[in-house]
Amino acid sequence: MENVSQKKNGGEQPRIGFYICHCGHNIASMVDCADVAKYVAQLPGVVLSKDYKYMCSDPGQEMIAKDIKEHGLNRVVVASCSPLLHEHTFRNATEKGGLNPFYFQMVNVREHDSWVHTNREDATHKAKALARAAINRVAHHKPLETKKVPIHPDVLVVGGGIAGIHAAMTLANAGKKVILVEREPTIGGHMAKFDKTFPTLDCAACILTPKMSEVGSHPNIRLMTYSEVVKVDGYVGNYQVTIKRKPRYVDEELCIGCQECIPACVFKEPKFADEFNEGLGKRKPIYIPFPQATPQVVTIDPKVCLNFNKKGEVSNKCKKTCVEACGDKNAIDFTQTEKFEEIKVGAIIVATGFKTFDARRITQYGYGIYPGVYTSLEVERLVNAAGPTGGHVVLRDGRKPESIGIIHCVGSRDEKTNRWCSRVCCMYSLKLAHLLKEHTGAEVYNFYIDMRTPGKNYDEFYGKLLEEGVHFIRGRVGEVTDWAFTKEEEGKLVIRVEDTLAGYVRRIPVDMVVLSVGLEPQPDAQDVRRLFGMSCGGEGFFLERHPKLAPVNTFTDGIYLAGCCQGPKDIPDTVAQAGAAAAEAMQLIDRGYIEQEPNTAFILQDECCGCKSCIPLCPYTAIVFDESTQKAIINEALCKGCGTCVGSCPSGSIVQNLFEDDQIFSEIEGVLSYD
Amino acid sequence: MTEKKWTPRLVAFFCNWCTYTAADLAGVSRLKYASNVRIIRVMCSGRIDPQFVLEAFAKGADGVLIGGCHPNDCHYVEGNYKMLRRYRLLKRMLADMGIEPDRFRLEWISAAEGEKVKRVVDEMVQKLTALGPLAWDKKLEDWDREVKALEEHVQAQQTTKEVANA
Amino acid sequence: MDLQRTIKYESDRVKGFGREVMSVPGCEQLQSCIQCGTCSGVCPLSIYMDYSPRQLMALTRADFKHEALRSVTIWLCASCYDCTVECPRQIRITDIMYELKQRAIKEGIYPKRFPVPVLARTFYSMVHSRGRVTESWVVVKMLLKSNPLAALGMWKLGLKLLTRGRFSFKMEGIRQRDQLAKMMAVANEVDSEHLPPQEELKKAH
Amino acid sequence: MKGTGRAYEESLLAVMRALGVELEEVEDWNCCGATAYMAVDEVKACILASRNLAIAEKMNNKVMMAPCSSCYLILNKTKHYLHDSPQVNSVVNRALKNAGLSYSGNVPVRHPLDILINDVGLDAIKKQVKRPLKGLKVATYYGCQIVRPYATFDRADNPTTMDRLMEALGATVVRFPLKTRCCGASLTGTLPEPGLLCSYIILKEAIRCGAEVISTVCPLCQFNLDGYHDKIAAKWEHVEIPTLYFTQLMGLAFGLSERELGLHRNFVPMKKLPEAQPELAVR
Amino acid sequence: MPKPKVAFYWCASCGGCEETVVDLAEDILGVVEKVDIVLWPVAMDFKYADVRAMPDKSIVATFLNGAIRSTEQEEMARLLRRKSQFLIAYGSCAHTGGIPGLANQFSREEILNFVYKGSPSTVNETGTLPQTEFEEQGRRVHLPALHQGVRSLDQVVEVDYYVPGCPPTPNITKAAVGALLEGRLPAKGSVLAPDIALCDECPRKATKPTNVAFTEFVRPHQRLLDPNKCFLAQGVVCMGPATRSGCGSQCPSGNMPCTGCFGPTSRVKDQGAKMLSSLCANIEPKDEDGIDKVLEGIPDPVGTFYRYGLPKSLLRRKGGLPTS
Repeated sequence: MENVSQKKNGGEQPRIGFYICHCGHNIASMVDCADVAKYVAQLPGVVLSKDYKYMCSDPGQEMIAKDIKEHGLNRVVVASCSPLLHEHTFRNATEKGGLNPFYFQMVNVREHDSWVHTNREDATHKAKALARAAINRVAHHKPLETKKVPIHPDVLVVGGGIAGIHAAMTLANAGKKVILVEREPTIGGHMAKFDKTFPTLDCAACILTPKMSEVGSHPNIRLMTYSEVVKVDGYVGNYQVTIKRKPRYVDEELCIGCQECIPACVFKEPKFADEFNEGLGKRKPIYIPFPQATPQVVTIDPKVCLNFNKKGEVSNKCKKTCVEACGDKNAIDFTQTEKFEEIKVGAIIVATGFKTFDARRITQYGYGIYPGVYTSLEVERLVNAAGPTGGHVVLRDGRKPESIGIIHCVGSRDEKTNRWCSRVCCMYSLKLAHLLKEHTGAEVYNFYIDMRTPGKNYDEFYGKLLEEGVHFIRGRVGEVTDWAFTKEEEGKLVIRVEDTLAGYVRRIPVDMVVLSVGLEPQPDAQDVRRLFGMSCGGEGFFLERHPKLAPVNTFTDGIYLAGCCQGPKDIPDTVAQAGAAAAEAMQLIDRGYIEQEPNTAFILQDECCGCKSCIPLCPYTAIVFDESTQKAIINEALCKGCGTCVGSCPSGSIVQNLFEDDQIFSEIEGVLSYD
Repeated sequence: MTEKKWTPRLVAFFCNWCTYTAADLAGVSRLKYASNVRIIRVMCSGRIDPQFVLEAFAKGADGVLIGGCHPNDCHYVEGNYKMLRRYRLLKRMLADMGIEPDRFRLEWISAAEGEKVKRVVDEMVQKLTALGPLAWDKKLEDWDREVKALEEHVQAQQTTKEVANA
Repeated sequence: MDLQRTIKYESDRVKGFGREVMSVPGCEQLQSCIQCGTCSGVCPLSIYMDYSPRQLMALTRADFKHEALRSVTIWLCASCYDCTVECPRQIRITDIMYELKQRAIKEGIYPKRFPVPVLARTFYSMVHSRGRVTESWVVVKMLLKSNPLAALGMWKLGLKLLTRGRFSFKMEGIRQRDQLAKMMAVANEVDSEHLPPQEELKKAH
Repeated sequence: MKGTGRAYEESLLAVMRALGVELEEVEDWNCCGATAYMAVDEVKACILASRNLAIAEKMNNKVMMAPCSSCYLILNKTKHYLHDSPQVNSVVNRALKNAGLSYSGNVPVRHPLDILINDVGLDAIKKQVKRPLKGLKVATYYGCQIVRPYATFDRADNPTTMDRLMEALGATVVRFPLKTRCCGASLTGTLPEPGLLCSYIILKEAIRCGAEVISTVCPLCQFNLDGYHDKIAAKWEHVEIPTLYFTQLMGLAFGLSERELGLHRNFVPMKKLPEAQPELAVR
Repeated sequence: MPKPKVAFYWCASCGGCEETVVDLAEDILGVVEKVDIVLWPVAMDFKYADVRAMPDKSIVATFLNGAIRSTEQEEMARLLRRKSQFLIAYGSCAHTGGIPGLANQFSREEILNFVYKGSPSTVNETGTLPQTEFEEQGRRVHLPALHQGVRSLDQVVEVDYYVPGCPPTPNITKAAVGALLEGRLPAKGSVLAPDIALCDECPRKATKPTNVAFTEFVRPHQRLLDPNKCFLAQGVVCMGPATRSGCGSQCPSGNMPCTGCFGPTSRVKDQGAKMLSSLCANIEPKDEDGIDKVLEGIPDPVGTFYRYGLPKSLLRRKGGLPTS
């Protein structure tokens, strides 16, 4: 029957210290910090109120600690940047001063005020209102303990491209156990398809394949190819991940990669489109994507293998010559089925890569209509010695091109397709221009909007190409057609473009058109995003926690990003980022534990009436009904602190630490009381 | 306070993971929007108790904005649906209590949509300016005056009586 | 050969012209032009233009009003909208062309006896007064105003049309012309609000 | 459409009649202004168009069919402007009000092609075919303004509605890359050189692609491709190929008389006409 | 020593609260012999003058029921406040505004016009409305005026304790009187009923499933109700979870859902908002249309969630109504 509001925080009178940060000019230029401090000084419970240039600096933090001791403060409020940035810093400072760190409240007067408003008076006004709210709120704060949870030492790396490979290697070499999951039959990703790499022109295979085999044989790395992550449970430090192993109908343990089965296949000739060669080559139903594939294990494609029926079930219609060829190794196993495996890890690195733009979407460039039109990735295979043509650049009709047009920005910088610049196209187009000229001696034209070569030795490479006599025409191509207006155009593909530098519209007949397709998010990026509880930017790439200060972190602790899944980037940047992600994961794991924000909810046992309204609302089934007491209780270990149950308890008998009703009510009153 | 012309007061409850972060992003990208908005952070839109909304209005807010993660994107799986359901009925109830629908709005704003924070806040401030002050706090004061008046009157009577008796 | 200066001084610009054009509904996007030349690349008539569509966009945005309004380009535009559809920045180039044509006509700066604007005006006035057009008359008027000689060149075609009953000299028109007039009245008053100030016009000539 | 486009009107009406589609002429319609008008005053152009829209709405028809590409575009454009631009909207509405008219934007503006393919349907059309255009090689020419800038019922980059229609009539559609390239529009009259070049390119390419006839959807296109052969021959080379309205081709397939379809009005005559199928011939 | 003086008074109320006093049945005798009732208009005749004549604080406790709607009621409330040591808001109307409080959705004029002119059963040709003063045989007669809105007692004068309920049940009334006489009183301002919601003592508690995913809401008259099953489980809005217990769950026992007359717990500022929150959060559909479909079952949210508490809710009164 007692009146609860009186009981709150045991009568002790608040002695609040308030600090507003200038953040150099970031805040001070738009908010009159001194004026705010002056205003706050006269608010009830405020003992001292200061403005200071950089609160997050050591002196700034020292000041807080010192003031707490000298002025006997028992509450601290700092008005500066976003709590997502520095709340931790100032809680520590508060703790240094000998107070419980949760006697602190932060006011966001930068991201939410000085940076987004234009009128100094209004911005100052707003700062005061927000400060007042925090002063009100902090009076209701209570001492809390952060929960320490041990961290599982293993790391999951999703995606076996260069990003995933590098991240995995870095961690493994540091002695961490790594699980590397790749959805294709082999790791290597896009880089394995490239011929040379810009600007150094060293061969992609030569630098990548050693790393691949290292991964394959590394004692600390468990490689799971032809597998996909399907479920992620748990939280930072303790993730339970379910992985789907697709049947490849070959036992990875038993197959030694001798590949005798492949020539033995009943299909004498390869006749199925070969994914690795972008469909320019052919493979058999039983195949290995490319000679250095890792693991060195063949795969059987049930869609085309005679031993399977249309539905993909084993029909045993085939003579199974492959099994004979495999002999007593008995590696081929048609009984394999989809398997699910659950693993436990402490951190996850997402490196799921990108997809190249589908050139068909821009019909006026004629991809898929004119055989002479290729995508850049196809050309990578064409010029590659291990490619479908053994490195001889010949058109689909067998002719050797005498003139080649390379069109930049296909599916980039275009409101109708992808708005962003794909960053790598200019450079790889230059590379292809060089290689094509080298292989064919043809006239090569590059059509570009802007030549973007920022990077070590990139612009020098551009210079080199200019000297090689490659033509550069500044203009976005209007159309590629096969109708001739003049004699020399007959039987050719005609590129119509404005040479914006010469100021003329030109028609340029060529034999081969190369479309430098842009990079875009994987088609299933949205599903992956949900799977790991990440966010995506507007364009669909995964969103980093902070563009400058947390470029490989996501908004979910313990989940990091590497490579093009976060945005287009070239190999050097990808590798650097992969290293960074590995380091982030390591610092999490080596700490050994994580401190959990104590914003969990608890049910007042005397007050709960047991109406059960809250129980179905908890997404983590943290609330259970105790039959003995006939009341609901929250399992703190499972509670993630969303507060949904608190907002819904009809008798107000659930409390969320850090977000108690009184704290929020007083905040509401605060923002509104200043006028 | 100095007599400056009325501008609407907008209280916003933003969820920590999507909308509050989006507001930070708006800041980092230096987007400019109306300064009338006062953002209060909660962990999840599911935490937003209808009492908060009523309290905000009662204490003088001209509008209340709620921001949460897009459907299926809630950091806590489904908190945003809980809020959506409350919102649908609360909006209707507020209308019955004479609070225009444009004064109460729920928006899904993902961490990447700094632009949307700007747009929604500006739109709403514009609408609120058009609607004019709600000033519920003032209304309640005026209403209390009704009884205050009589209190004074009665006291007056009493004193005169006592004077007469004396 | 007679040389003429090609350098441009700030005084050659009509400051605010670009912004003015970009403030017209449909023309706003011009601000975001990246000069990629797609418009010229797809334009079927760019072959004959003095300034390519891209250049025209640049001139307009940079306030080179006289150059823009005097260019043949705007009159060559056949409104096929290819540029508008292809533009990677979704600039409605065709609409900007219209805007420039309108300004050129308003300010009377276009090559003498240049048929396109003449056609436009003839067409315009006929529709304005009668509500419909009679192609025959439009053509005839247009030719007489612009280039009578060409009229002779056209007689053969005209004859063919007549014989096939595709060319009648019977004046077309709508019944409720007053209704149309009423509507135009409104437009006119609005128009006068929008008209550029006098000194602007003078400068143009 | 009493003028150069007359044959279009005649054939369209004939075909629609055959398919039992009711058409009603917009009472006292006025010219939509076309491109020329836009060039003089955009707002007025919108006002002109809006009058037609308003009247059409008043006659409470389900859809407004605009057979001429230009009208189709201008009417749609007006609808967009009214929707997108408050400025334009207010002026236009004031204008309408002043003339005792109003337009709420309910009547969709659609092209006959759209209606034929999506409402009438190819099957219904196939049923009407009495003389399939067997072996007739057609180049389908859409021109600009029915697919640009508002690709409402077909793709802007590669429209296919007319192709499907022609195939339904039994004709063979040749691959024709210039489907949507501009015909030169009114320039043919004003600035012959560039105007005619556009037409020439289209005719030349159509022939190269092996077409025997070009089918078109727009009076102006038809006129340009049909009317200037000798001029083109004089300038470049002799490229003669008949250009028919798609409705005329339909009419032929439906077995309607050449006169009903105004075939006699075309300059370049159709040499190869579809043979009557013996079993269908008797009607 | 003299018996402690006790007063009962009624303001804007139905008289039901007076009934409960009588409902104390034989116990009333017990009360009567312990106390000296100095004011009880419903039972005995008193003049205001008599009350005015009493010395201040001479009444130990006044049990005042009914909301404050008129100047007279307000005046009496103030008067009794002065004369009493303890002022007890007795019953929902005094506690939270009660049923009369629903009038806060309308202006005084709307109400007078409806009651004296509009309502179908009224005959009033002259269209006369209540006057605050008029001439009668040369004498000026003054009458109390109706306030613009309805108030709970504590919105007019300071209140020491609250006895909730519409009406308060005999047992809590007894408990209150007992506590008072024996001087075992909780903190000032407390509600003299358990600070836990009704489900706690509801006989149907066990039948409440852990997952009520509402697919529809029905009102009691629309359905034959299972006499043993939790109302919420039957899709009937029951205010129990948001309402103080102490009534002995009489309504549920009578196969009627709780309508919330005991008001919210001490931890809740706004009973209606809380009930709305918990009901809505538990709706099954996730899409707006689906949600709205379910919510059609609650046609009058204000009347449903604030049946006894509108004046004490956070908003208190409909916006845009005249204030004075």
